[in-house]
Formats: sequence, C-alpha cells, structure tokens
Amino acid sequence: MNRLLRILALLAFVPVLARAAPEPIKVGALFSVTGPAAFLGAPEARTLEMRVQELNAKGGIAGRPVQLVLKDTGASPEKAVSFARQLIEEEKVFAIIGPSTSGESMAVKALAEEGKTLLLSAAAAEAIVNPVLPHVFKVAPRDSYAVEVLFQRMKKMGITRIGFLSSNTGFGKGGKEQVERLAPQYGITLAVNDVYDKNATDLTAEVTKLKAASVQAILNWSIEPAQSIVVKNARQIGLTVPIFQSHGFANLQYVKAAGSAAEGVIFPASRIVVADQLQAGNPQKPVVEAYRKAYEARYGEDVSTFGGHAWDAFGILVQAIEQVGPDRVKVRAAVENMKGFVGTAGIFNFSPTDHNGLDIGAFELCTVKNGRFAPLGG
Amino acid sequence: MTRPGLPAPARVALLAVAVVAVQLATQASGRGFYLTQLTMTGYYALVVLGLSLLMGYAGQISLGQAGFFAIGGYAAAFLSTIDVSAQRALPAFALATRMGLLVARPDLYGGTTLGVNPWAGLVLGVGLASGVAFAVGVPVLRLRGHYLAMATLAFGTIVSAVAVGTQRLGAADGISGVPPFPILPGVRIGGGSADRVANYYLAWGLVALAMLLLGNLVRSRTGRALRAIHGAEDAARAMGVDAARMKVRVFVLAAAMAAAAGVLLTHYVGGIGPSEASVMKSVRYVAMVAVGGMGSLWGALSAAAVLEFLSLRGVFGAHDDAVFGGILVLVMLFAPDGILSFRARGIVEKLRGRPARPGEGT
Amino acid sequence: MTLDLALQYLVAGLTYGAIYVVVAIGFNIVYSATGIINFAQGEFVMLGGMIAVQASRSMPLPAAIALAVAAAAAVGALVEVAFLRWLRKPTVLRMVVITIGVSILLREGALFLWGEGVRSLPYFTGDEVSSVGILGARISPQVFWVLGTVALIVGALEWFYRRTLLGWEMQACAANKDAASLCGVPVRRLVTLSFAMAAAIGALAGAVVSPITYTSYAAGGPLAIKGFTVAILGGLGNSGGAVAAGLALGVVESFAVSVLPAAYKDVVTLSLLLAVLVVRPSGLFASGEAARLKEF
Amino acid sequence: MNLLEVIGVSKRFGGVQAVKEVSFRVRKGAVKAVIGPNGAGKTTLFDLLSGFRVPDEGTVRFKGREIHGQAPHQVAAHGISRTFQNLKLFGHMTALENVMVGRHVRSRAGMLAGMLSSPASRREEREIEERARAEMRFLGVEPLSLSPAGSLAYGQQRAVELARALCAEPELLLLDEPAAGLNMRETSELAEQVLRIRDRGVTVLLVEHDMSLVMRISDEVAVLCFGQKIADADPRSVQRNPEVVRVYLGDD
Repeated sequence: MNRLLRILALLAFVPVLARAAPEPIKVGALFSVTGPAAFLGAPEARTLEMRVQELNAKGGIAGRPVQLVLKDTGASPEKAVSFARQLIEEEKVFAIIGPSTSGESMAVKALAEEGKTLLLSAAAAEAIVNPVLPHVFKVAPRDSYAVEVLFQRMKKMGITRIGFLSSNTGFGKGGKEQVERLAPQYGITLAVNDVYDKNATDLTAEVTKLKAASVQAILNWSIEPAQSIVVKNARQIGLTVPIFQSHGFANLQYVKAAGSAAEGVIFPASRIVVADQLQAGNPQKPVVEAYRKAYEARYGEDVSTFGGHAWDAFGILVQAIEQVGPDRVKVRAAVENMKGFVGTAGIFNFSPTDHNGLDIGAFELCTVKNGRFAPLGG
Repeated sequence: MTRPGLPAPARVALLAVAVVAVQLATQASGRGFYLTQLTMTGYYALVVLGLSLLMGYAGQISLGQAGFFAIGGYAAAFLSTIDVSAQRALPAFALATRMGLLVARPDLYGGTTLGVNPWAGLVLGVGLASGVAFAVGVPVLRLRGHYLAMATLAFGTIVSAVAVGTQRLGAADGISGVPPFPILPGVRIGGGSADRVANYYLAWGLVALAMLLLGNLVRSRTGRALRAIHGAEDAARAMGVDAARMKVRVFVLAAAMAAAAGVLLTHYVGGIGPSEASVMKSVRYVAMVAVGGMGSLWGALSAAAVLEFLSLRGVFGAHDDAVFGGILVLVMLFAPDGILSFRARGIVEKLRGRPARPGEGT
Repeated sequence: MTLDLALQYLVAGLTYGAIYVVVAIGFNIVYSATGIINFAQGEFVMLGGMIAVQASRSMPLPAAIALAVAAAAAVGALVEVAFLRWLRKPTVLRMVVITIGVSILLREGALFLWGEGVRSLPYFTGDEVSSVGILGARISPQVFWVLGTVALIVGALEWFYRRTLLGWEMQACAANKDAASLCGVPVRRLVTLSFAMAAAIGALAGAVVSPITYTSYAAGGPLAIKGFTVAILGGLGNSGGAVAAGLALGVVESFAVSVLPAAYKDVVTLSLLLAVLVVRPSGLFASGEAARLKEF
Repeated sequence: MNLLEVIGVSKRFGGVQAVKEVSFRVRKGAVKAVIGPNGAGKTTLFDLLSGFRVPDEGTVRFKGREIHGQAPHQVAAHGISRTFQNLKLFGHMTALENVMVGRHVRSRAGMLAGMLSSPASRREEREIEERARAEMRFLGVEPLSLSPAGSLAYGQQRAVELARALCAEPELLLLDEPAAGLNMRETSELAEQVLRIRDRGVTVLLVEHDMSLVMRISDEVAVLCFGQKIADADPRSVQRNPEVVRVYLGDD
C-alpha cells in the first residue's frame, strides 16, 4: 500500500520538478568564424559566447537560461542556408544573430521571413533591410552614413578630387556603391576608382597610380590587412595628402600594423573605439566600456567594431524579451518599435520602415594620434 | 558478364530502395528536416560522380571542378534574377515572352519581374560550361601529372577571380534572390519546407539516373576505353582508342554534370556566392572521389553522401577544411584505391609483407 | 608616365617579383630532387613569418628569424619523412594530392595555433614611413632587405650546387635517382634535405617579407599559385629561369595595375600560366626536349 | 602483292640518326622479321610504322595508302595491330577486358549508346566478349580471363597482349620482341602460335633477337645496323651474308 502512496507522491512531485528547470530560450548564431571573413566572424562569435555566459550566470532572461546554437558558415552562402534551415526548422530557435557577411545575409533573408524567425544581421549592406522584410533587421550602421560623414569633412577641407581604392570583398563593394552614389552630391570627383584583390600583399603600384593622378586625398575601403598596406605604401612613396579610411579601420590591430604611417588617418568609427576618451555625459560610454573591459579581460585582444555588432544584437534581443516576454510575435514588434537602445555602434531607433535604427550620429570622425585612436575635434 | 557484381540497373534499383527508406526513416523519426541537407548532398554528389568518371576511370585529375559548378550556378542565378520588364515592349523581348523564354514572377517584395525561364537558364548554364570545358580541355588534356593538376587549378582560380571581381555577378556577395525552378507541375526546385520531400526525391532521382547512365557507360565499350587510357594510354591508342578525343569528351561530360548540379543547387539554395568556385571546393570533390576509390562510382557516391552530409550538418564545425585535408592525406597514404576497395584481401597481403596489388575497382 | 613614376612601378614590381622568385625556388628544389610539385611550399613561407613574429616577442630579431628558419626546415623534413618517404613507387598524382592535403593541414594548424589575426615583424631598418629617394622614386628600406635576401639565397644556392660535394650529390639525385644511389649517394636523406632546404628558404623569405606583406594563416595559398606560375614560366627545376621569370612577372603585374583594375591582375597571371602550361610546359627558358625526357 | 611498303624512311633524335633511309616491303600473308643488334633502331622503326613517331623523311604505304604521320589510333583503324617490347597491359582490368579493348577498332558503340545501354550496344558487347574469349582460347589463356592482368605471370601477360592485338582482327600484326624474357618452352610455343596466326591469313612483322625463333618462322629477314638496312632476303641467305656475319660476330 505504502508503495502505491510513494509512487503517487512521486508523480505529484514530478510536474513541480518540470517547472523548476525552465526550458531554455534557444538563440541561433551564424558567423563566418573561419574562412575569408574570419576577422568579422571570429570576434563576433567570441563576443556572443561571452555575453550568453554572462547572462546565464545572472539567471538568464526572466529566469530562463539562453542556449546558444552557433554555426560556423565559413562565409559561404550555401552553408549559411543549410545551417539557417537547421536553426529555423530543427532547433526552432527563437531568433538568429548574424550572418557576418552581406552575401550570406541576402541568402538567408527569405528563409528567416518564411520561417517567421527574427534575424539580426551583423552585415552592413543596405539591401538587407531595403526593401524591408518584417523579420529581418541589421545592427551594423549603413555604409552610406560612414561615407556621408567622410564626405562632409572632405567638403569642409575643400577636397574635391580624391583617389578611391576598395577591396574585392562584400565590405569593399558595399562602400564602393555608396561612394559612387554620394560623391557627386558633395562635388567630389573620383580621379581613380580601383578595386584591388583582398589578398594583396603590396599596393605600391596602386598608390603610385594615385600619385600619378595627383589626387588631393586618398579614400580606402577595406577591412583586410590591405588597409594598413595602402597607408604605409602611400607614405613610403612620399604621398603626403590626407588619407581617409572606412569604419573597418576602427580596429587597433590594423593601426598597430600600419605603425607610424597611420598617424593622422581620418576614419568614421562607432564610439566603441574611443570609449576611454568619451566625455562622461555620453550615453554610450558605460556600454562601450563595459564591452571593452569584459572582452579584453577575457580574450586578451583588442575589441573590434564587428564584435560590437554581436553585442548590440544580443542586447536588443534580450531587452525586447524582457519587455514583452518570450513570445515571437510580440518580441518582433518590440524590436521593430524599440527606441533609444544604447549600443556599441550607436543609439538604435527602429521603426517599421527602418530596420537598422541607426542614424549618421552612429559615426564619429576619429583620427590616430601617436598610435592611439582619438576623436577628431573641430 | 565480364564484371563481377550486379549489372547497373539492378544496383540502381537498390539505390532507389535506399533513397525511399531514408526518407521514410526521417519521417518516422520526426527528422524530416534532414532532407534539406540530403537534397543538397544529392546535387553535390552529381559533381563527384562526374569527377569520379574523369579522375577515377580516365585517370585525368581536375582541380577545377568547382569552376564548372560555378559557371552553371552563376549563369542560372544571373539569368533568373535579371529584370527585363523595362524592355518588355521591345519586339525581341515580346517574342521571347510569347515563346515562354521569359517568365513573369512575383518578387519577394510584392512587385513582379520578368526574368529568363529557368529551363533556358539550365540549358545555357550547362551549354556554357560544356563550351568552356571543350575550349580548356582540348589543350590542357595533352598535359599529364602535376602539369594537368596545375592547369585545372589555374582554370578554377580564374573562374573564382572573375566571380569575385565582376560587379554584375554581385562581386564578393554573389547573387541572391534566385527564384525556385518549377520543373514539373506541382514540383519546384527550391521553395520552403513544403517542397522539401519533393525536392529530395527530385535530387536523388537525378543521382539514381546518373548512376544508371554512368554505370552503363563504365561497363560499355567507351568505359573500357577510358580505363584503358588510365591503365596505359599508349597501348590504348595502339588499340584504336582516340585517347585525346575521349579524354576531352569525358572532361566535357564531367563539366556538364557539375554545371547542371550548379544550376539546380543554386535554385534550391536561392543564390550562389564566389565560395562555390573556390579552390578548396575543388579539393573537397577530389577528396571524396579519392575516399570512394579511384574507379569506383559506388565508392564515390557513398563517400560524397556521407562526407558532404556531415559537412552540411556542421558536424565538423570550424574544422571543416581540416577534416577534408586530413582525409585526403590519410586516404592517399594508406588506401590509394579508396577505403571501400581496402578489403580484407588487401589487409592480409599487407600483413604478409607483399605489396597489395591494386584492388580491382568495381 | 614620368621617369620617377616608372621607377616607382619598377621597384614595386621587383618587390612582388622577389617574393614570387623565392617561392618558385622552393618548388624547384623539391621538384628537381623528387619530380613532384610540393603544393605546401606557400605554407612554409607563411610559417616562416608566423614563427618569426611569435619568437620576436621573446628574443632579438635575428635570433627569431633563425629560429623560424630552423623550425620550418624541421617541419619540411617531417612532412617528407612522415608523408612521402615510405611510399612504395607512388604515382605523381598520388604525391601531388598528398601535398595538397598537407598544405591544408598546415594552414588549419596555423589557424588553430595563432588564430585568424594578422601580424608582422617590425621593419628591420626605419619604420613604416621611412623611405629612400632614388631619382624621384621613394622606396621603403625593407625592399632592399627583401631584394638583398633573395639575391643572397640565389647566390648561396648557386654556390651550394656548383661548389659543394653535397650540392653535386643533390644534382646527381635530381638527374637520375637510381644512378645516384648506385654511386653511393644517400638519396633518401637528400630528398629529405631538399624538403628541409625548400622550407628553410621559404621561411627566411616569409620572415623578411612580413613587414611589407603581413602574415596571416591563409597567406600561403595565393603565394603558392604565384610561386608555381613563376616556376613553370622559368622551366621546372631551372632556378635561374625562375629568378628571371619571377622578376619579370612582378614587373608586368605592377605595370598592369597602372592600366587595368587590380582585381583582374590575378586573372592575367593565371591566364599566362595556363597559356605557358599548354604551349610550352617546359617553360620559356628550358629546352623542350630536356623536359619531355624527364619522367613525370 | 605487298601489304606494307617502307620507302627511304629516316628519323633523327638531336645528334642521333636512329633510322637512316630504310626501305623494305612485307608481302601479304608472309612472316617478316627485322633483326639487328641493340640500338640498331628496330624499336624506333616500329614506332614510326605504328604512328607513335613521325618520320623525318620517307613514306610508309599500307595497302597502297600512305599512313606515315597518322596517329596511332588511325593506323590501328587501317588494320595494323601491335604488341609492345615492355608489355603495356591495363593492370587494373581483367585479362578478358584487356583483350576486349583490342576489339575497340572493330566496334562502334559510342558514349551515348554506352550510357543508354542500347540493344545494339548490348549485342555488340556480347560479340566483343565472344570474340575476345575466342582469341584467348586460340592462345590457351582463357582460364585467366577474370584475373587482373597486372597479377598474371610474365609469360601469361605476353599471351594476353598477343590476344589483345589479335582481337582487332588485324591484317598486319607488329610484334615488338615477342620472345623477350621467355624460356625455351615458351619460345617454341610462341613460334607455334605465330605460324598458326600466319595460317589464319594475318601478315606478321616482328622485331626480335632470338635468332633460332627468327630463322624458324620467318619467310624473309631484314637486318638493321646503326639505323641502316644491310640485308633483306630469305633466312638462309641472310645467315650466310658476310656483312651480317661481320656485324653480329665481329671481324676475326
């Protein structure tokens, strides 16, 4: 008899147990950890893993732990699609962070929409959110803002004739399209508009071509080592004109690589790179400093803007879930209408027509002073 | 028959049974989503089968197979995503529309575009790849050994460089938004989870067809001539085999199969990127043929099915390339005739110290 | 195209060319001793740079470079002993495919050890901006280190092959392995030595070049393709031809950039490789007859 | 009637004049031998006849049609088949398949027919297999049909190569040192086989060192020395030809 009672008691107890261990919120991630875009995906993956562990240490979201399902796409669209389908159809993840590159984001965009799964892309291309798809967002600032900030400064400096170089990667192409589109509006002519190979080991011939075209300034758009090579080669052949770089240059690793040649280079950067020099009142200061301290303490390498995208995407997702609870439809709407989210890339103000949420204010012109990043005053 | 084992049609029937069994198993176990990776694996298997015929049977190495895949894929992607609705009125375009060459299609954002009919894309894609294969093959197949390896590697790298460097091909981002390919009434390559089972059977149906055709070919007069070329090219020529022409024809056939796979997989995935034309992809195809055994279609098919499926499932994680590199080395060191032909007889002889004779590939 | 610009393009071309020459020489050393193209040669150049940078953190520059060269030589020898030596009558195809697999493993190993970051040795003299003016063209001092090192390597090899007994034995081994072994030449050890030498030379170049080109785990692949393009142009096994072909290709690439968009530079080089392979597989300088007799 | 006419054929490799203005003819149905010391240019001559090398000068006429300079597979199509001095078999394939490849020149099924396994191609396959088995029976090696050619004993491999050449139903059979490496028993067996081949109406041209074999089966013998023909007659008179004796036995 008492055996029966014990079984009944056990049965009664089980549901309680079931409730005690809450079912985790699955978050999918698609980063190109290896392959040609490793310097985008690797920091993004490390950042996301760090944030998920930190969050779970503090009890997860409203008590439910976050389970991260991370896949390395190696920057190839066919893998991104295969993994995206796994995340959406099998793992039934709540949301997907990534992919790292524009090519992959365009490939998985339709899948996320069809699978009604929130996608927070870390890539920059405008076409990801233009035209808008309800479930597709991106957390990287538009290339056009970076170009506009640069062109505004060039106009102020009276520069009208520049030599433009870009690499044959997704990043380079994104920048090239915006530069070509916006240059006429700022009265700037591209005396040279050349694309070089991302594996370029020496670009002296390239910069010689710029010297031949006697340009007033150089603008380079790439994120590979080539961006440091361009700066060095230009200075080595005696080109003293001002050099402008893309927001890809906001990575201390490349400044160190360019060494003294990087002095005075002007580039747009999200405030993450100049965190320590931000005035106390700047709302982004606490966020970027928290990220920088945590990342550099844990991984012992300089923080990068691209890692910041993963930090922002996860932050936006967590804030939305905390606001409206783990309901897909409500969270999507929460993200779409989220205002004033302070991220490393800037202050996000999403809207049904703007799934990027950043404005030109996301960028601040910076320069390099004796090997350190510094806001460009004046 | 001169060759041990079942004739090709019987084996293909076995394959068909296996294909259906796998589908039912995934359905029963609630893992229907495996079909996505299995479908993609099926298309990649077509490339490996073509390469197995070229490398395993005719003995001609190619490090450029991904180049032909990309030519097919990019042709289909480019033709199916261009929007010529603006020129709709022009006589040529109007005629093409009436002939069904151009088809209107709703795009993702509610608008309609007028693009090229996917069937035309398939024909043009495979035709272009075959033409390029002929043009490259005639001079290059006179080379042997590492010269041939390097020439095909150079060809593959050229295709990759052009794909990455061309603005109209989406440069580094590649081309996305490729519409599904309506192939039979109610069956279309691509589309979402609703079409999953149909796509699976379509892909593996093509694989079964390829196995039947190549299985027959390998056992036919032409197949024998190919293996003769691999064995001793001079002797084959003395027996009346026009080795040069035969090698080019197999090179073009393998390229056409790779291009067809490129077209169909691009429609299934909905896009293609320059990563499909990379040297590493070509090396993976070579690895799968090597694992399956030089001169063994069934070996190549099983190697492709297992390795590609695991890779697409992300089982190898960030070490995907390392796994294929490692496999390539291990197979070439210990089982140059492939794991499947490494039968007990081979092992026994190795233990007894006598070199194992080259296993007879089926 | 003024004189100083032309000179600038020329110097840039010679710098590119010098890098290709060293990789090509690495291919030639292994090819002439074994008859195969070692596709992993590009990876040894990368290893040289990576190890040197790692070592330079804890020791002076020359010591770090020496360590890198020694370590790469050890890896080169290990590759030959572990993967190639014990094969019985391997076909060329089988050995080539093995070296391709090895190049992938070395690259993934480097990724695992050093991560995806980019690194470089500091400039040997001056820094990133210093440059020397010649007739209006300005050249970074590191370029002279590169050209000097390559000249040193080529000279040392000439002396080695011409003047030393070991060098003659290596040539005998290259000409006819069986005959050489009949004369008591330790053929197996020489083949291992050839891999070690090729790796060492590649590593030395990798270290010297790293301030200019930076080194990352994936730097080996593109270098290998340029390397064997030059090796083929110069005629496989003919290192003199490789020097001329390498410098020529570098200069052609450099001047080509002044005309057509740089992204297509590689397409030009590869088409050249394809053309030479098809028309004269024996290369521009070597005699066709000699190459055809060489068994491959 | 002459089946094969070789007129003034020469071939030079750099400094070496391998073959110098060699002329001779082979009568239909005869067995003609070409002998000479090592390096006399015999194998080069064979390569010139079978299309592997192109003569610098001179013409080669087969059944009245010029065939010099044509590719090996075209020469084979005319009905000339050959064996190789160093035995070029298809190691991976079975003995039967090796012999079946010999039938390539006499069959037509193309790539498409092969893939579709058309009734015509299947019928042709059966014919080819039957023909190949017949040739293997003719040489007594049919039991070996399913074993890989690479694993057969040397003598057996020679027989398979001969069967392969015969399988092409040639009008002219070129034998490149068929007796090389055979023991006495195997050589006399070979002699029998060559005579039986001739009785089937196949004309044979062989290059050989083994004088006893040559004398026994040849109707005519040509002698090459340093690339030049120094004698061309019936075996008996060639044996007594002082020039030939001097070349072979040296001046005493």
